[in-house]
Amino acid sequence: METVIKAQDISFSYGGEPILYNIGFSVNKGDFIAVTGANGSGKSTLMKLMLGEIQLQRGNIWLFGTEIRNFKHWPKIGYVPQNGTARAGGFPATALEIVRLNLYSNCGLMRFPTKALYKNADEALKLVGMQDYSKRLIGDMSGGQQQRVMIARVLAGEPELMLLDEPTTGIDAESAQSLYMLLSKLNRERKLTIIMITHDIARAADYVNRTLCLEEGSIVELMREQILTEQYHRHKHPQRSAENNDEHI
Amino acid sequence: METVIKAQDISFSYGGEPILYNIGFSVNKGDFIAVTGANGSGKSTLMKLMLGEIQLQRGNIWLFGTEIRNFKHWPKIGYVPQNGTARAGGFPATALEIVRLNLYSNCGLMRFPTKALYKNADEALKLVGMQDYSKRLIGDMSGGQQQRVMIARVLAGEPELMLLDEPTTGIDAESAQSLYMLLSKLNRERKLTIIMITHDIARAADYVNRTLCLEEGSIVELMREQILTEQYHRHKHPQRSAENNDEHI
Amino acid sequence: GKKEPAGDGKLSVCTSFYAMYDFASKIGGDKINILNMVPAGTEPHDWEPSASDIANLEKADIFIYNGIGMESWTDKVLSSLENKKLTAVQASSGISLLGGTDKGDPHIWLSPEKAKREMENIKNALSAKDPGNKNFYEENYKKYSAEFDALDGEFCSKLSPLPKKDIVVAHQAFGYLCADYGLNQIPIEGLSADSEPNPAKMAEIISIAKQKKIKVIFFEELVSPKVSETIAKAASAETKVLNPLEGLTDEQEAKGEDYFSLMRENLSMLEEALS
Amino acid sequence: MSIFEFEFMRRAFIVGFILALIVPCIGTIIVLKRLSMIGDALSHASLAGVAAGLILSINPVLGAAFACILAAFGIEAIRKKIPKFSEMSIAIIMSAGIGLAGVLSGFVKNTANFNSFLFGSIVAISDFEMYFVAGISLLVLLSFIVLYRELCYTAFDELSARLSGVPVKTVNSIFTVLTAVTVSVAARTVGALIVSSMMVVPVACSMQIGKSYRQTVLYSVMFAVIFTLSGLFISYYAGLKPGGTIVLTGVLCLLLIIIIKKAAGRTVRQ
Amino acid sequence: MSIFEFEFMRRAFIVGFILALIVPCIGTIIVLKRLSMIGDALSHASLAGVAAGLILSINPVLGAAFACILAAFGIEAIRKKIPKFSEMSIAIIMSAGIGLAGVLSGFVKNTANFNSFLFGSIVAISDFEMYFVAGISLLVLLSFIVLYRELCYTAFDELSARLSGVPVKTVNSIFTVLTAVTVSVAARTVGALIVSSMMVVPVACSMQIGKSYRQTVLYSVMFAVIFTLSGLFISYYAGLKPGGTIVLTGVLCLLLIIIIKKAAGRTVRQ
Ligand SMILES: Nc1ncnc2c1ncn2[C@@H]1O[C@H](COP(=O)(O)OP(=O)(O)OP(=O)(O)O)[C@@H](O)[C@H]1O
Ligand SMILES: Nc1ncnc2c1ncn2[C@@H]1O[C@H](COP(=O)(O)OP(=O)(O)OP(=O)(O)O)[C@@H](O)[C@H]1O
Ligand SMILES: [Mg+2]
Ligand SMILES: [Mg+2]
Ligand SMILES: [Zn+2]
Repeated sequence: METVIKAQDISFSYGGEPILYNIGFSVNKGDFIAVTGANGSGKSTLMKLMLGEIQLQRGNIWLFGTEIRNFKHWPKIGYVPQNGTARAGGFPATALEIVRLNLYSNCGLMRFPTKALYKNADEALKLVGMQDYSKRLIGDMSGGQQQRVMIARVLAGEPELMLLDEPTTGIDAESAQSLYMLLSKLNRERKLTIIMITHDIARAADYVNRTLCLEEGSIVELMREQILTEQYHRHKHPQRSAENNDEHI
Repeated sequence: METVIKAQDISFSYGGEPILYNIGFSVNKGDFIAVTGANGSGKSTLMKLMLGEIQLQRGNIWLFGTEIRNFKHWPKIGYVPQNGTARAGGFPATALEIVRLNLYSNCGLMRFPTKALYKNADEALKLVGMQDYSKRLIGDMSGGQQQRVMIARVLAGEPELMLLDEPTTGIDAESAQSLYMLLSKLNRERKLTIIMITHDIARAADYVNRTLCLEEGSIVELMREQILTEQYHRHKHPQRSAENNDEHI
Repeated sequence: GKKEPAGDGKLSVCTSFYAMYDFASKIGGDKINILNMVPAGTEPHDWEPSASDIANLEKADIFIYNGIGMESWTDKVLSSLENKKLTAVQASSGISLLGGTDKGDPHIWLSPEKAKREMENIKNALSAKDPGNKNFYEENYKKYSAEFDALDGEFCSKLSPLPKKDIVVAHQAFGYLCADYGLNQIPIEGLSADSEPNPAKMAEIISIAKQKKIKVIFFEELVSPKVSETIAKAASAETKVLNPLEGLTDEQEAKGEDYFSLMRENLSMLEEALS
Repeated sequence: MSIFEFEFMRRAFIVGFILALIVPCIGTIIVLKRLSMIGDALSHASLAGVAAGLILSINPVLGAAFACILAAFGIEAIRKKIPKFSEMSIAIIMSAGIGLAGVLSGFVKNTANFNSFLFGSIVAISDFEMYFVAGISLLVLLSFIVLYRELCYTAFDELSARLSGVPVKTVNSIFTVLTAVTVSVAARTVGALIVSSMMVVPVACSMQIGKSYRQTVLYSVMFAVIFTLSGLFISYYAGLKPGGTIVLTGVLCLLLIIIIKKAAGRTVRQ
Repeated sequence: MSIFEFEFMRRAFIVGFILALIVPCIGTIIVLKRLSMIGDALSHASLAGVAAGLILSINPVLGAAFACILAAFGIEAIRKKIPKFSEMSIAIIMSAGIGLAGVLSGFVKNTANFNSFLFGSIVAISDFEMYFVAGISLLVLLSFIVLYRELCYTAFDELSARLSGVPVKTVNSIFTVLTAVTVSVAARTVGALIVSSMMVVPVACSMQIGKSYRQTVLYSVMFAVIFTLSGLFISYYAGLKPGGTIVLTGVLCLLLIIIIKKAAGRTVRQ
């Protein structure tokens, strides 16, 4: 089986404070993985490391078999950042223009997208249910609409690996459901590999084939049963929860 | 019963395109209300209208019995915006400093917060489980941590009415649970009135006493049974859902 | 032709700044139409021409300027003109410069003797362009060349007996004048008038002024007197105007002042300062 | 007397028109990268180049162009360090530039007139300059069209652009050079005032009414052309200074648009 | 020969020190509101006031101060219209200011030397100016301390500030006036270069190491004091121009901090 990502012994700290410690895992082609963990456990940090957005401090990552520092085929990867719509605010571009930007992955430097590629962009907007808003400025949209455009943007690039950092943020229940179904379908039919950070593992569990959880700098694989006992954390750390209960309320 | 908000015949459109149409409702002291609705249905717009952040075009709103255009007691209202952490990014202030800013509501112009008030800020951070991060710069926090600080900020001001626009965005499952419990407790014990926009009505239903839904410019009150049939939308619009299914997948 | 001939057949002359204007109008008298480009009261070191100035140049026969970097815009403007009949006259040409390079000190007109040479250059240019009035120009030149000699004589006789030889000036404009009469200028600022003084140099000037008992710190009317005042105060001196004739103020223009009257005023200022 | 009677006015119209085509293109990206004041900063910073040129007896205009490019890369480098406040990088490089110019000018024997090396006037453009501006503009315009998507994507989000295969560093470098070259050439020809405001004012106007990125770019070019040509007309017939008139035409137009928009009752974007 | 032997140097140290206390306070808020270039814009815009003053035979310095305040309110007004790109408002007002100055100067009989009347030098400060600066600075410092929380909250988020009872409009107006007054007084006394860079460079330094808002403010004041005093020393003993030296000291220090931070292996904030 082809290995899409392999991480070995990664450690990372922000200015002395350790966040990730000796983490290793591997992702195969066709995997649909949910990553979960408490706020501040390092999920986004881990994803940024996989994107080369922050420099590795220890250990190594291989993307599609290539060491990350030599990796060049970034267009194979689609990324939807957490709070990614923040920057979009005042940018004077329509939803369609923003989605079309990512066609770059398919045609590359100095070659212009073909008609067929342009259809890709329309398709992507349709997939997230935003076809009626394609001519609207991104800044004139509601929070959930912006997030859906950001997802469409990545879909239009037809990546082989998608990294999604809390993609359902701000998306209404019905559309979130459709998004999960869409991802699941792409995963099944096109063998798209997906890694998705989410806090909603109960729901994600229906679609993903693996669930990873970050805890105190380490990564653990959750079994399906563990997730289905919904309030997983409560059961696992009864004391901490009790403490929390006292403090929080 | 004291009426906290009364809205009558509000209509609103962005540049000709109608968003809200003839909306009226009233909120009593001690209500805990969830507002839901599809992306782009106008939830955030409605909330901004109640805050005087965008100008009313038709109809009127009364806050604590005063017409909104004459309303002055804004410190009675606490607001956590959608994507509110976007602006926080580079601001060089610690979590505690940001929470303390809102003590302004309690002491006002040119008077400095007392020791007791400062304790309020510490308390608020504790309530959202961020006491260990009080000295950290807001820009150096994870997305969920930032969101929790934003909520603490509003809590520190001890408002009588809280308006929350998707407050659990990016917050991990366990903390979201605590947040709901906290809000519910404040609602019960201090008679705090809460209006919360959320897409997660299934969970919210356990805590709120009313659920409003925005649909095609109108507001409808959902009954408890409707919510508990979880996939409410599916049942209500069988055709639309079917269509969506075709398109989305 | 596209260009309307000057209605009265007179030579049309443009000059860059005040000193050039004064010299050219003294030579040309009523035989020429003369136009000064840098307006009264403007410090010429950072002036720039507008559309109507350039339109005037397009229609002029002669353009008179001092050169040596005094009017830094001339190269650019002259190369952009299409006026084929225009003669550009650099009044300083042929005059030996301080430092000997062509990038030296442009303030030639402040030496009466060298100013006379500039006027001669102007006269030659006018005569060449308008031979019909050659005699008129020659006459005028003769008259004013005598005045220049007289002025030179006055400077010599009045300044040479004075005991002090050092003057503190706002910007380095008086090199030629000082060279002629054995004076020594201590400039607060460089050749152009708009830079910021350096504190070490200010301290040095103050020390020299104290040591040499300098009574007057000179400033210019077109530049802020703050620095001069600061130095004057520290050296217990007073401030007086020493005019570099780079431009006139409105009042001076209204009073009908010209090169000679202003230079004589400068002379009396110098006498007071050096005695 | 007709306005086109004089070669220098015809030239002003031609060069003004050419620059009105390219400066707002650069300007749109500049504004979206939050570097609005870059025109002003670069033209001031190149004073340091003039001073250095005079000290080292290099052609000061070359010195200025060199300093301009250096300053532009300096801004780009500092911007990376303070990504949340990219406009700070401009203030820093501008300070550094003027500061250096001030200190260096102390060593220049003949300061002559600093500014004159730098600032041109739109009504005094030589043959050589006209062809030079036309050549550079063609280059800039071509680069802008070829890199249209790359520039837009990079301005929108550098990380996403990199992931989709845009060579972000190269694009940024090319754009930095284009900006510096445009500013230094245009400042020397038509004056720094016109360049730095043509980068922002037409873009501000078009952002008020543009309904897409493409429209924003096109309208900004259209506005720039209108401002330049009508400014030149007005300045000639009313006897005003051309640079100031062009800029004021633009600012007044912006005010008008804002007032009309407000009157039309449209709510302001949050 | 000792540096303090001369009254003008003593004065430069006193006035420099006072301004180093207040300018970075204003500067911190300015930077957080993304208006870093406001110092430069205001001092340029006040040229229009000088020109207008000369035309209307009003004292040009008064005219400049008035124009400065007007320009600051202009920036504030436009900022509201383009909240997502607040730094654009600076470029627009700056263009308008210089453009207006250019056009108006065409009508001024006696332009004298614009710049020299507007811009002072730190080594040539009169008695009156020293006391004036001290007075204004006291006023600004007091306002800054009294409005410490209000200013911080307004810079952080205007809507939240309003909801928590901060009179945002009043605070913004007061701050606008404080900024304009500081810039115009300081530019006339110690030069625009020093003011506009003291607003940004020390803040940039302190943002690199500050671990809270309070620290950011305090460090920026500390940096400003260090830059000013050491800059004056260096300029005196090395025979350099004081304004440029002070600013360059600051910029070099910033570079040093950035390099050290990078060397210390700390990753940059995203
Ligand atoms: N500034 C604006 N100009 C024009 N249209 C706008 C503007 N802001 C929002 N809209 C449109 O108004 C509608 C309502 O937006 P609003 O933000 O109130 O939705 P919402 O219910 O909060 O959605 P979400 O769940 O995605 O946050 C959307 O269709 C949006 O596209
Ligand atoms: N630039 C930074 N400097 C210092 N610490 C940081 C920085 N960014 C993040 N951190 C800290 O590192 C930890 C991990 O952050 P990260 O964003 O990876 O968390 P996360 O798992 O994505 O959380 P969330 O669910 O809230 O998004 C947090 O404790 C956070 O405070
Ligand atoms: Mg995260
Ligand atoms: Mg919303
Ligand atoms: Zn001179």
